[in-house]
Amino acid sequence: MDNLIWIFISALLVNNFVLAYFLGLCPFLGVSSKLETSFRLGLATTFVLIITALCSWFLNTYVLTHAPYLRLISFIVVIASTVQFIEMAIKKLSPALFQSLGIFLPLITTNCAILGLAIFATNRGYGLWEGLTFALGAGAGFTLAMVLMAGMREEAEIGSVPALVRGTAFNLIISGILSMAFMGFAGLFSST
Amino acid sequence: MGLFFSLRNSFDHGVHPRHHKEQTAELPIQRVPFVARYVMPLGQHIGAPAKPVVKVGERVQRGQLIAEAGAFVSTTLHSPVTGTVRDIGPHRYIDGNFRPAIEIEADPYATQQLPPRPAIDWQGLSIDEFIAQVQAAGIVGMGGAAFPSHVKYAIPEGQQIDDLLVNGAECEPYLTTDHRLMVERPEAVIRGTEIVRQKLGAKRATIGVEKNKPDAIALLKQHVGELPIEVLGLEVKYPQGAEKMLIKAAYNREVPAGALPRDIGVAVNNVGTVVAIADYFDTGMPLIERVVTVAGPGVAEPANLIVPLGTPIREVLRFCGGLKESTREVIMGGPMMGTPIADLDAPILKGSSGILAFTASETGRPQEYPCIRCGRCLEACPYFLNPSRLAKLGKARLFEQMRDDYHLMDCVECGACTFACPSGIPIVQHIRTAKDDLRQQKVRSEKQ
Amino acid sequence: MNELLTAPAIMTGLGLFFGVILAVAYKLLRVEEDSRIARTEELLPGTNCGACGEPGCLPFAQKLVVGEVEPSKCTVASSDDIDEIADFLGVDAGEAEKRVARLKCAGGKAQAFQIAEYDGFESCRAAAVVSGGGKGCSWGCLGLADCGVVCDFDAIQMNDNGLPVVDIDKCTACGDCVDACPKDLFELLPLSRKLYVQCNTPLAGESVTVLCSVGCDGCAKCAADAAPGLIEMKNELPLIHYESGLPVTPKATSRCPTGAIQWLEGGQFVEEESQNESRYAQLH
Amino acid sequence: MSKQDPKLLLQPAPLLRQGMTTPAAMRDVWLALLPATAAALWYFGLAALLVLVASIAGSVLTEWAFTPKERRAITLRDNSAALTGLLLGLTLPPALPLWMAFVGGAVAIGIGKLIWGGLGANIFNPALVGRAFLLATFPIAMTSWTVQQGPAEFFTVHASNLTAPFMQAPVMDTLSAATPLGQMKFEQSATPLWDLLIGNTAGSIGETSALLLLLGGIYLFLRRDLDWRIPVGIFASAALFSAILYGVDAERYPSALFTLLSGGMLLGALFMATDPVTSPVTPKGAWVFAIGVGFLVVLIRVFGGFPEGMMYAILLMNAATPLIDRWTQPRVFGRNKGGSA
Amino acid sequence: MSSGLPIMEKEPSSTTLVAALAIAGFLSGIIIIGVYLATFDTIAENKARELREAVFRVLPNVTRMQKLRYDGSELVVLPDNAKDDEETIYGGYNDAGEFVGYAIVNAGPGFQDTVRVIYGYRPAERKVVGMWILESRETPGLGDKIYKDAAFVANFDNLGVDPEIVAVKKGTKSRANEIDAITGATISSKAVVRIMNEAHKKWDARLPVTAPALQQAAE
Amino acid sequence: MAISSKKMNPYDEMMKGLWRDNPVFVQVLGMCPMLAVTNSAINAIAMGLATFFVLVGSSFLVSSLKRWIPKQVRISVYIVIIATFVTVVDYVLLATVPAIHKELGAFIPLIVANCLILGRQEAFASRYPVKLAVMDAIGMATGFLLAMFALGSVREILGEGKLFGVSLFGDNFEPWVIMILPPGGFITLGLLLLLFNWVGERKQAFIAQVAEAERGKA
Ligand SMILES: Cc1cc2nc3c(=O)[nH]c(=O)nc-3n(C[C@H](O)[C@H](O)[C@H](O)COP(=O)(O)O)c2cc1C
Ligand SMILES: Cc1cc2nc3c(=O)[nH]c(=O)nc-3n(C[C@H](O)[C@H](O)[C@H](O)COP(=O)(O)O)c2cc1C
Ligand SMILES: Cc1cc2nc3c(=O)[nH]c(=O)nc-3n(C[C@H](O)[C@H](O)[C@H](O)COP(=O)(O)O)c2cc1C
Ligand SMILES: Cc1cc2nc3c(=O)[nH]c(=O)nc-3n(C[C@H](O)[C@H](O)[C@H](O)CO)c2cc1C
Ligand code: SF4
Ligand code: SF4
Ligand code: SF4
Ligand code: SF4
Ligand code: FES
Repeated sequence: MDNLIWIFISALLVNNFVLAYFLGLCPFLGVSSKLETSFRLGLATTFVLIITALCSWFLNTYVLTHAPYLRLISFIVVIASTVQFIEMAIKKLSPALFQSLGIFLPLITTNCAILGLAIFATNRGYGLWEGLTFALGAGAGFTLAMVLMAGMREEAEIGSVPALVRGTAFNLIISGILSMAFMGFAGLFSST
Repeated sequence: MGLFFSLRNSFDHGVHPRHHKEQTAELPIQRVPFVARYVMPLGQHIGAPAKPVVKVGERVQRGQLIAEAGAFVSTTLHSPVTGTVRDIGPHRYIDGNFRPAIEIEADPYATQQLPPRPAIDWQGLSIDEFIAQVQAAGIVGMGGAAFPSHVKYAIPEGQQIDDLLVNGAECEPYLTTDHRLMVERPEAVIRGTEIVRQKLGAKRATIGVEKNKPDAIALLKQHVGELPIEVLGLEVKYPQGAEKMLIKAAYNREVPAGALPRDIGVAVNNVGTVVAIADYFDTGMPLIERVVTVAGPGVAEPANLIVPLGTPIREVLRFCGGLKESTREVIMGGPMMGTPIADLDAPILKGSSGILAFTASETGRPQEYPCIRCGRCLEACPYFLNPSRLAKLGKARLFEQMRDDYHLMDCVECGACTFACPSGIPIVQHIRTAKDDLRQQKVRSEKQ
Repeated sequence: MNELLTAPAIMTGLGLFFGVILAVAYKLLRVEEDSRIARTEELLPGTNCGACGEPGCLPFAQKLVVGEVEPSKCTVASSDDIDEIADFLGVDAGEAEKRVARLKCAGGKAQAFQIAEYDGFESCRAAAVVSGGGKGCSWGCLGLADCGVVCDFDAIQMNDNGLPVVDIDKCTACGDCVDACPKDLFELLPLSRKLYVQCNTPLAGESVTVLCSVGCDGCAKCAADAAPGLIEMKNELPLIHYESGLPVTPKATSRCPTGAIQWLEGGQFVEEESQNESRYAQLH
Repeated sequence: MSKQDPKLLLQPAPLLRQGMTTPAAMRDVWLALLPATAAALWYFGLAALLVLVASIAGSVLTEWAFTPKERRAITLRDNSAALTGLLLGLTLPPALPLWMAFVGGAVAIGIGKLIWGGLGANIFNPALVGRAFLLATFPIAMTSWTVQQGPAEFFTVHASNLTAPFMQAPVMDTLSAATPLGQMKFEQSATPLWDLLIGNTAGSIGETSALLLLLGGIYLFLRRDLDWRIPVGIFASAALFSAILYGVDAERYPSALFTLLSGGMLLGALFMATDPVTSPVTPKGAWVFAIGVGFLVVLIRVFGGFPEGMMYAILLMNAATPLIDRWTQPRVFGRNKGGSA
Repeated sequence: MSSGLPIMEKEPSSTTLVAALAIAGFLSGIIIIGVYLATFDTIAENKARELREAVFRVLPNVTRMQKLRYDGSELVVLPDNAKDDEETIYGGYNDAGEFVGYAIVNAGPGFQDTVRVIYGYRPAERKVVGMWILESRETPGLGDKIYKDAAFVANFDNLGVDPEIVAVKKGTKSRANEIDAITGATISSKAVVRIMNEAHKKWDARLPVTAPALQQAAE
Repeated sequence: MAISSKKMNPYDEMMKGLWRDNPVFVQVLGMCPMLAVTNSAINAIAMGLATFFVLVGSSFLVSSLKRWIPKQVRISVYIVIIATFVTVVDYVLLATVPAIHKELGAFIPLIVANCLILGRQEAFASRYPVKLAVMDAIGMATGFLLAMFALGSVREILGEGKLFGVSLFGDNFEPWVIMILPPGGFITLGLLLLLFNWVGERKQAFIAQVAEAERGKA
C-alpha cells in the first residue's frame, strides 16, 4: 500500500511526467492555451494512460515473455489500435462524449507520455496494480500541469507579454518556472 | 449581522472622499437673473425625446408647454421664459454631441411672472390622474438620472409600494443643492414626501440624510410632526446616495441585479424631486427651473442658485463671477460621476445638480502605472464587482467577456474603484467604453 | 530458430488481429460527416501534434471548414500545403470584386476644429464617451486609432493629420474597423466606386464650416453637376446612387466648395496634391 | 462657437483620488523592511550589506537594460525593481558570493518579471523566482549558512562573498552553521523560541528576527498595503497542520510556534505571499491562497526533501492564482452566488 | 484517418487493409528478429559484464559469481541467463571457488526518483563490505555523490549491520554501524541506508553463512 | 493526395529544415527528446543521430512504398515502419555504446512517438518522390540535430563547465546545476527560442530597411 501511495505521489508531483520527465510536451505546449480544453485533454489522457497500463501489463505478462524484442513495436501497435477502436466506438455511441473527450484521442496516442508510461512501467517491473496507480498518478499530474499552465497562459494572453516573447518561447519559460516550483516536492515522503 | 447593519445605517464597501462641501453649505439659494437666450434640448431625460408643439417664430409664455411627451417613458417641456422660439434644430448638448433642441430668445421687456394658477387638490386625485399631472408638469428625477418621475409612480398590477425612500444623502463631494433645499424648505420636502407617500399608498416614508448634514436632519425632524415619516441619519460614505445602496442602508435589503426598487416594494425619490412635486401642486409651476450648486476651486464666487432650465452654463458662471484663470475643466454634476463639459454654451438641464470648475491641481491626470492587483478597487466597489479584471479585459478589448463573465452591466459607474486605485487606472472609463461598444454592436445587429 | 519464427508470427498475428478489428469497426462504426472536413484533414499533415492549439488535425479541420481558424495556424504543413488548403476552402467564398474600407471623414487635425482637449487614455471610443472627445464636429473622426488597433492585417495607419489611412492592398474588408469606430465612419465599398463623400455631418451651411474646413455644407452643387438622379441630397449629405447605373464621373467634384466629395484613385488621403492633380487631369 | 474660451480639458470623472499611489506602496514596503534589514546588518555585518547591494544592483540594472528607453524613467521610479532586489537579497545566505546574488537579481527581474510584460503582469513572485533559480543552480552555496558574528566584527567579509564570477566559493567550515529548520529536520532538535523571536540564529539575511519582521508587517497592515487575510490565513493553517502533527508525535515534528517563528515563515507570509501582483485579488481567493501556502509549507518542511518550504509553497500557489481568482469571484450585489439575479 | 474518408477514390476492400497490415507486421518482425539475433550476444555479454563488474566491485576479492534464488526455504543456484526477480541475489566466490559473500540488489525512493543499490554482505562477519549505485536520478553535484564521492562509498567497506545501519552527520561517525552522510545530500545518503536496511531485514534470516557451492565456473 | 506540380529543388527542400522550417524552433515538434536528453552535448548528438537515421530511413521507405500502402491503414503501416527502425537503432546502440544507451534511457524507444517523424511521413514522404523525400528528411533531421546540439552544448557548458566531457574553465568553475535539471532545459530552450525570434526579427527589419533604401534610390 505504502508503495502504491509513493508511486502515485511520485508520478503526480515529484516526478511529474511533464515537468520532470519531459513527456507529453507537444500537447502540453500546444493545447494548454484554454483552461476548458486543457482540463478535458487531461482527463482524456488519464483515460488513455490507464488503457495503456492495462495493455502493457497484458503484453508483458502474456506475449513479451516469449519475444522481449517486440516490446516497442507491439506496445505501439496494440495501444494505438485499441485507442483508435475506442475512439470509433465513442464517436458512434456517444457523439457528445466524443466532442468533449474523444477528439483528443488521436492527439494523445501520438504523444510520448503514453509510450513512456508503458516503457517506464515495464522497466520498473510494475505489476498490474502498480501500473494502474502509476498511470493514474501520471494522468493526474499531467492534468494538474495542464490546468495550471492554461490558467497562467489565459492570464498572460490578456496581459502585456512583449510581442517578441509571446508564443513558444514564453510557454517554455513559464513551464521552466513551474517546473522549478515543482522541485519543492522533491523528496516528498521518501525522506526521514 | 442584521443588528449591525441597522446600527451602522450603511452598505458594504464604498469609499470616503473628502466632501468639500464647506464652500457652499452655508450659502442661501439665490435666483439668477434672466438672460437673452435659452436652449431646451428635447431629450434631456431618460426615455423618448419630447415632441415640440411650437413653431419657429412663435411667442411663448414662461411656463407654457413647448413640447409634449413622446411616449409614456418621456415627459413634457415648458418654456423657462417668456419670449420667441428662434430655432428648432441641432444644438450642442452637454455631452458634446448635437441634439435637437428648442432655442428661445427671451423677451427683455417681459415681466417673466408665472401666470398665477390655483393650487391643485392632490388629495382628490386618483393615482392615474396624479401620474398624468406629474407628467404634465414635466417632472423628472432631480437626483441626476433624470428619469421621468411619473413612470416611477406607475406601479404595475400586483405590485405594492410599502416604503417611500427620499434621497437626501447627497454623497457627491461639493454639491449642496439637496442640503440647501432641506435646510431652507423643510416644509416643502415634508409636504412633497407626504404627497408621494399617500398617492403611492406607502405605509411609511424615510428621508435618508448623510450625517454630515446635522442641521438638515434636525430641521426635517422638527417638521415631520405626526406624519409617518422617519428621518434617518446615514453613514458618510460614497456612494451612499445610489438608490440600491440607500435601500441597503435604510432597510438592509438588496435589490436584485437588473430589478427595480419597486420590485421589492420601495420607491426612491430625490429631495429635489419631491420639492418639485410639492411646488407643482401648490403653485402650479411646472419644472422650469432647478437648484444648482456652482462651486469648485475654479469658480470665483461659489453659490447655490435657482436657475431657469436652458440657461447657458456660461451665463450661470458669469453670474458667479466667472471662471478663474487657472480653471482647466468644468463639469456638470458631482466630481465622482459628473460629465466634463466641452462647450460652455451648453444649457442647464433638468438633471443638472451642479456646475463645478477645477484647476490643474485637481485635474492633473494621475500617472498611470500597471495594475498591481492590490484589490483596493474590489474593496471599494459597492456592487462587489471585480473592477481590476474589468479594466484589464477592457484594455484587451474583450468586451463580451466583461459582460458575460464579470457582470459589466451591473456597474453603475460610481467611480469608487477609480478613486481608490493607487495605479491611477481609469477603470470606469474602460467600463464605459466597453458598455458603449456593446451598445453600438447591439444597435448594429438589430439594424441588420 | 524458434525465435526466427515467433517474431514474424506474433507480428503478423497482431497485424491481422487489429487489422480485422479495425476493418470491422470501420464498417460498423463509421459516422457520416461533412465531406469537406475529411478532405481538409487529408490535406493537413496528420501529425496530430497539437501545435495549432487544437486537439489534433481532425478538430482543426472541423474549425477550418467553418472558418473559425486560419490554415496558417498549422506549423507543420509547408506553405504550399497551406495555400492548397486555403484554395480548397476558399472555393465557395466567391469574392467577386475587391472591397476596401472607406472613411466618411476628412477632417483631420488641420481641418477640423477642436473645442476642448480630451485627457484620457488613447482610444476613440473612450474619448467619445467623455463628452464627445472635444472635437467640434461630433460626427467626425477622433483620430485615436481604435480602427488601427483592431485591424488584424495591419492595414490602417494614422497619418500626421490624425486620420486613419487604409492600405488598400492589405485591407481584406473584414469589417473589424467598421465595428470598432464609435462614430460609424467606415464603410466597406468596392474599389471601383471612385466618387466618394468624405464627410458624415448632418449639419449644413455655416454650422459646418465653422467646425471643419473640409466638411460638406450641404450646398448640393455636386448633385447639380452629376448626371441627374445620380446624387440625392439626404440629411444634408450627397448620397450617390451607384445602383442606378447612371454614368459616374469626376465632374461631380468640380464645384465642391470644401472638397468633401472626392474622386478616389486608390487610397484616401494619399498625398493631397497628387490626388488633386489626378482630379484635374480627369477634368480637363 | 466659443473660440475665445480657454480650451477646456475633458478628463473623465472621477476627478478625485484617494491619494495612495503604487510607488508609495512600494516605498512603504521598503520602510517596513528597514528594521529587519538593520537587524540583519547588526547580526551579519558588512557581508550582508554587500549581498543586498549586489542583488538590488542585479535587479535594477536588468530592469533598466531591458526596458524601452521611453518607459525607463517610469518603471525605475516605481521602486518595484529595487524592492524585488531587496526582498531577494533578504532571502540569501550572508556568505553567498556576490556574483551569485547579482545573477539572482537579474534572473528575478528578467525571467520573473520582464518577460511577462513588467510590473503587474507576472504570475510568479519575481524575488522568489530569482531565489528558486539560485537554489537550483548553486545549491551548495545557497545552503551554506554562517553563524552570526555580531556587531563587533561588522567589517568582516567572508572569503566566499568575494569569489570571482563563475568560480566556486571556498568551503568555509569554521563559520558554518545549521539553520533552525535544518536542525529540526535532520537532528530533530528545536531551537529555543526566544532565539527565534529575536533572531539569534543562522539563516538567510532577513529572515532571522521574527519580532522586527512582525513589526514591519503591522506597519504595512496599518497602511493598508497588505491584505491581512494572507498572513493570517498562512499562520492559521500552518499552525493548525503543525499542531496536529505535533499531537501525533511531539518527538519528530515541530510545534506550531516553532513552525511560525522559524525559517522564512514570517518574511514569506508578511512580505512575499502578500505581493499583491502574484496573490489573488479577491478576498475569498486570498483565503484559499493563504491556506494553500500554510499547508504546503508544513508538507514540504516535514515530509519533503527540503528543510524549508516557504519559497516553494508560495511559488506553487502563485501558479494556481489565476485559477483561484477565477473561481472566487465575489458575490455581486443583488445576485446569488452563481451570478444570477 | 479514422473515419469519414472522402468518397472520392474507390475504397480498397477490407482484406487489402488487413493484408497490408499483416504484411507490414510480418516484414517488420523479420527485420527485428534479425537485428535482435545479430546483436544478441554482444548485448547479453554487455549486460553480464556490467552485472559482474558491480558484484565484483561490492565484494572484494571476488572473481566469480553465480545467481542464487530463494525458493521459500533455501537458496538454489540459477543458471546465468535466468531472469532476475526480487528473490534473486548473487553469490561471490574467490579464485579458489570459496564463498566470499552475497551481493544484494534493492531499490527504493531517493531524493528525486528510485535509487537502485547493490551491496556486498558477508554473513559470517555480519558486515557490509561494499556498496554501489546501479541507477539513480539524484541531483548532479549533490545527490550523485552517493556514487561519485569515493569517501562516501568507502563508508560501506566495512560496515556493521547491527542493529541497523545509521547515517550520521559528516565527521561524527563513531560506531561500526554508522556512516558519514554527505553534506548537502543527507536525504540521498539516508535513502541509500534505508534501502540497504530494508534489504537486510528481508534477507537476514534467509542467508546461510555459506552459500551453495559454485556450480559452473564463470570464466 | 496533394502533389503540387511546382518544380521543387531537392537542395531547397533540404535547406528549409535548417532554418526557415526548423522542426524545433519553428514547428515546435519533438520537444520531449529535445529537452529530456540534452543535458550533455554528446547525448544530444547521439539522440539527434538516432533520430536522423530513423527519419531518413523511414522517409525513404515510405516514399518508395507509397503506392502500395492503402490510405486507410497508412498511419498504422508508417508506425510499424518507424517502430522497426527505432528497434533497430535501440539494439544497435545497446550493443555498441551501452553507456550512451543507458543515458538516453527510455528516450530511444520514444523516438517512435516523436511527432516530427510521423509528421514528415504524412506531410512529405507520402506525397513526393523518393529523392525529394530523402532530402527533406535529411534537412529536417539535420535541423533537429543542430537544435539538439545547440541546446545540449549550452546546457553542458553551463551545467558542468565542460563540452563533450572536456573541462573548459578549469577545476574551480561553479557548475550551474539547474542546467542539467528539468527547469534548466525549459528555460534554456525558451531563451534560445527567444534569441532565434530576435535574430529573425532583426533579419526582417534589415531586409525591410534595404528594400526601403532601394526604393528610395529608384
Ligand atoms: C453612484 C450614484 C450616486 C448617486 N448619488 C445620489 C445622491 O447623492 N443623491 C441623490 O439624490 N441621488 C443620487 N443618485 C441617484 C439615485 O440612485 C436615484 O436615482 C435617485 O435618488 C432617485 O431619485 P430621483 O428619481 O428622484 O432622482 C446616485 C446614483 C448613483 C448611481
Ligand atoms: C507512439 C505513437 C505515435 C503516433 N504518432 C502519430 C502521429 O504523429 N500522427 C498520427 O496521425 N498518428 C500517430 N499515431 C497514431 C495515432 O495514435 C492514431 O492511431 C492515428 O492518428 C489514427 O489515425 P487514422 O484514423 O488515420 O488511423 C501514433 C501512435 C503511436 C502509438
Ligand atoms: C536543486 C537541489 C537539488 C538537491 N538535490 C539533492 C539530492 O539529490 N540529494 C539530497 O540528498 N539532497 C539534495 N538537495 C538538498 C536537500 O534539499 C537538503 O537540503 C539536504 O539533503 C540537506 O542536507 P544537509 O543537512 O546535509 O545539508 C538538493 C537541494 C537542491 C536545492
Ligand atoms: C506588500 C507588497 C509585497 C511585495 N512583495 C514582493 C515580493 O515578495 N517579491 C517581489 O519581487 N516583489 C514584491 N513586491 C513588489 C512588486 O509587487 C513586485 O515587484 C511585482 O511582483 C512585480 O511585478 C511587493 C510589493 C508590495 C506592495
Ligand atoms: S464604477 Fe462600477 S465597478 Fe467601479 S466601483 Fe462603481 S460600480 Fe463598482
Ligand atoms: S485598485 Fe487599481 S491597481 Fe489595485 S487592483 Fe484595482 S485596478 Fe489594480
Ligand atoms: S475612424 Fe473611427 S476608430 Fe478610426 S480613428 Fe477615426 S474615430 Fe477612431
Ligand atoms: S465635417 Fe465632415 S469631414 Fe469635417 S470632421 Fe465632420 S464629418 Fe469629418
Ligand atoms: S515529442 Fe511530442 S509529445 Fe513528446
